Amino acid sequence: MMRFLEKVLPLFSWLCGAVLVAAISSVTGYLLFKGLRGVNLGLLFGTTDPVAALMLRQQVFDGLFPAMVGTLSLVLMSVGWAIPIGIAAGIYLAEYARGRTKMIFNLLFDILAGLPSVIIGLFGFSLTLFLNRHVSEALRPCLLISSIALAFLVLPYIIRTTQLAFESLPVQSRMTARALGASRLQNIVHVLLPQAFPGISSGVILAIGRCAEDTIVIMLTGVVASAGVPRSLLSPYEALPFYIYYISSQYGDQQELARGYSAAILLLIICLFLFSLAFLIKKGARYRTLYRP
Amino acid sequence: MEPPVKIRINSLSFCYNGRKVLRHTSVSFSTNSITAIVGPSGTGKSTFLMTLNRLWEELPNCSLQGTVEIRFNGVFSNIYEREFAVEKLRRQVGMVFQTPNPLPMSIFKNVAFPLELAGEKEKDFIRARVEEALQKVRLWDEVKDRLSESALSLSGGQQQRMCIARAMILQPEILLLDEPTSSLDHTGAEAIEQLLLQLKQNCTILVVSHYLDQVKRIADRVVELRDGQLCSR
Amino acid sequence: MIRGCERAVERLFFGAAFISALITISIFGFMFVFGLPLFSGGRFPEIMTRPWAPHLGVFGIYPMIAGTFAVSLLAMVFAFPLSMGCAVLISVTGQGRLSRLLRRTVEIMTGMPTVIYGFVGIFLLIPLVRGIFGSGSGMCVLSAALVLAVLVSPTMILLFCDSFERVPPSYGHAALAAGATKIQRFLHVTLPCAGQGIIIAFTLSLGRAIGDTLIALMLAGNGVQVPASLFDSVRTLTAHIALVFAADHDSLEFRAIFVCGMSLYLLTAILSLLARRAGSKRRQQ
Amino acid sequence: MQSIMNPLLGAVIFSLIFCTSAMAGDLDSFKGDKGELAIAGGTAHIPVMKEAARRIMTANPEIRISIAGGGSGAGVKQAGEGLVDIGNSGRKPSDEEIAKYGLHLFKWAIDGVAIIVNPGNKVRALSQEQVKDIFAGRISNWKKVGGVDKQINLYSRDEASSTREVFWKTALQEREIVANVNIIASQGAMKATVSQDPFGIGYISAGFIDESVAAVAFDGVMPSQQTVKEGKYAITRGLYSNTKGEPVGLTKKFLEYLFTVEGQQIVAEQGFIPVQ
Repeated sequence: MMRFLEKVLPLFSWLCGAVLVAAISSVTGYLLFKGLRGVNLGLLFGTTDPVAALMLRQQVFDGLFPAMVGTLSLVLMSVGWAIPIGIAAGIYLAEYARGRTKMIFNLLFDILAGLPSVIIGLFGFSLTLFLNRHVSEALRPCLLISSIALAFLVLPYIIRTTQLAFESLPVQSRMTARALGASRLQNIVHVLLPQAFPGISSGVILAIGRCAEDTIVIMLTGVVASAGVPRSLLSPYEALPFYIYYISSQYGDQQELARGYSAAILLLIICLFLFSLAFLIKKGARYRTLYRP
Repeated sequence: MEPPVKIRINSLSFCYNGRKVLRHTSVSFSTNSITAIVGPSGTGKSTFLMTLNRLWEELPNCSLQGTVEIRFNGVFSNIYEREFAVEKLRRQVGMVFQTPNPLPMSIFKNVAFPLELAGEKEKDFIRARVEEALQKVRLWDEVKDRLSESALSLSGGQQQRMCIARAMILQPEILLLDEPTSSLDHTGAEAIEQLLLQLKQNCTILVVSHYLDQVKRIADRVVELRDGQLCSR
Repeated sequence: MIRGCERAVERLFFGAAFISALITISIFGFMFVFGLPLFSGGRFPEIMTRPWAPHLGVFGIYPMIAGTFAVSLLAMVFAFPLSMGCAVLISVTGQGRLSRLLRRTVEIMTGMPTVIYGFVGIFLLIPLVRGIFGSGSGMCVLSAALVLAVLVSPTMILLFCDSFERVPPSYGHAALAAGATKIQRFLHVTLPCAGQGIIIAFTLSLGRAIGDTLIALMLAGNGVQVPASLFDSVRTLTAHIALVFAADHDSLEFRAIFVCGMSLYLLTAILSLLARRAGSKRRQQ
Repeated sequence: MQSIMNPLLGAVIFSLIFCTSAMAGDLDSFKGDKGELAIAGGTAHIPVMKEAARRIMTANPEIRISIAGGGSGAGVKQAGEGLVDIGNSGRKPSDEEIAKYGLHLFKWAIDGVAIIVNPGNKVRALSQEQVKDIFAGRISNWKKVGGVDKQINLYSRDEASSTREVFWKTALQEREIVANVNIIASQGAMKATVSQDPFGIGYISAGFIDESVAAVAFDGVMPSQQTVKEGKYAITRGLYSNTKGEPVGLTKKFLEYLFTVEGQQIVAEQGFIPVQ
């Protein structure tokens, strides 16, 4: 049996590598083949004048501009919620929590990290219902609700990268400043945080990427097919990944479908750029974060 | 005349990772002297040093009973008393580790760091004290032109001397050293020995060491850690 | 003064961790409270075992549970050997530049947006599956599982590689010194020692496959039935939530998706716990 | 239910009769207005809503109109819950829903539900019995209804769809739909799917039919604007917009706009039968 395995393993591994590379290149190749021609300024602004659209003087009806603005504001807001809470929680876990407390927090954050996005979306949706009924009629599925729900989704990423960045600092560098009379907080602020910074920032970038690509959470909490550039936190909005999903199921004609392909290329570029950046800063950041054993 | 006692340890027990490092041991150390602590490796000499500045509290799975009294301004106080501020203690009890541990900052910032932690803001004062400390460890001439370079660019011996300067900048009354020369070559080690002899003028020094000849050269007194007890040799 | 500040900041940090933990718990709380009307009167077993027929007043989620397992397990059947092969290629059989290149590709693949896999799946894979296998619409267990396998593989590969690297090199040196080839060293030393790591990778990837919504929603057909073949249209728990969440908020139909949510929550939580247990076992070794 | 909207309709008709210079004037009512309007629900309504919103927002950029799908069920419920201002439905909301939420209904178009197949499929006519048998799974091969020897791939809509409800009630006479049917979440998706599946059969709003799919005659009648209008085609329904309580402000103006000459023209352009 082992003999056979020894013989077959190299061939098998090469085969698997080939299959994987074939799969990924057919996905990207197909997208590029179908949509590259459509990637131009008209994709973003349609027939509207780009300058007028950027100044928000004119609305764009047949371009991706509103979706891009929607995705951008969504990302900024959700990461804005998640960063302070996530980093603080990560520091608490790495530097303060001990024993049973730490165990329970670790356990809960493992669970949070593993929750399917549709559950976070459903939670956001039922939260909206709850608030709409008991707090204010004005609260409807909107940018604000989506960003909060998305913040829940990426919170474990930021907590885990922060925690990991702190915990993997050598014991010695932790003790040095303490031996010199630094308080716990001084040690964190002056010594540990600067050293943990690359790890944390790669986590933040991963969180941005995750916010930019998520479709399900926003689908349940406020993204719509057509809304223009969002004017307020309480208004519905468009988003790039949802646009792609929407086109894939609702396209009316070939022209619209072609725009879907181009939008997919755009999203692909954005996400791959973010992930390469995160990997450049910290190798292996993503899988160790999400799946911290 | 016997110099006055600086550190008084009473029935101290210390447990680390389930292992009893100290068992109801009592010992005292006199002011402005060098005491060498020797003993087989793995008996917990380093962790013993940490009981004197409470640094063990940063390690997991440790427990301690007994008292450690240190004389500050002529009065003995138990450093494990509730109201004793641990940061203040550590500013009075300097510590140098086995391997040089510069922080990832400039040389100047490294040495000035404890002062800044203590809340010192006067720039000129800091500058003067950094120079003084570096002079004391005889590093000033070597680094005075490159104070803003990273401390990591120094050689091992230089790094260790810088670490001593850093530990000395608050002018502690006690200095703990954990095999300070073990990662250095012969010349580096000799420079540090010289330095210690000079520092003992106004500092109580405890040094963990492996090298018997080194111990003979510098120590006023040798204490052995064996079976959880500290006894003079 | 400084003491007080120190204490206050620690409280603040604790507060942040506490809020995050509270979110985790309250998500479950919401699922439970909203799903409550379906639990009263001992209807729980009924929900888990009956079919879904809202017009007849039957709100069982059994077909969706079966669908979830069919799609995710089949995806794992594809993904596990594929990932193992690629991981071996990266850490054992591949050489220098090529293995680095493959690793980089895999790392970047972890960042592919799910919706893009779904999009390409609809227009490239579905017609292909329909064409090759002749019958059916192409939207089926097989299509969803294939795409899902590509989706979860990169993470699984990296986790495998990680678990191989964790095996102390001295073990491998011992084998090599005894005259073993690189492949023998891998099969006889590395692989047995990486056991817990492989379990971790498998459980976490399975959790991801179960939790994925978009691929199943776009490619599995969403038919409510217990699949009898690879070419049957199925609906997963996740897709069911996405399809039904717009129903009347007081109806049992709407309540039923919270039962789905709760089942998913428990399922993924159990997988996370299993992975954690394997992790602590590995640390003990 | 017409009685609820009588005053409004009356006003609209009145203005239609006396307003001869219609086109430019229909958007005048939005002048100086600002605010947001959220619309959700039936996917058949989306093209009309989009076009109307586009014209209104071009004329007055201060107005924001967002349009989401979700299906008729979602439209009725979300409007009733106050989550959106206008909830669209491809069926008349039930008396129970109207009473519960205090809905006001506005039926601005009539639509047929057409059975569609891939243009490559030769089958162009089915009887009601055949349709029932196909969707019940008793006929599972195109050969039995005059096509090629291939399995029939069934496509149906999700539970929140009113197209499904109308189709199920009228065409299938509330018979069982077989379990292995594929579920599609919107009109557009249905068209897209059937246009790609040479052996598929599904049903969509007649307004959505174009050259990418082929309509099938139902009991001998082809679905078209003409046959729907004349009542010859059997599977028809109204397209409704619903509000919770009496519509006011922007909501009211938007609904009024749908009943103007320009609004009804949009309805016709998108392939539906205007009510006027």
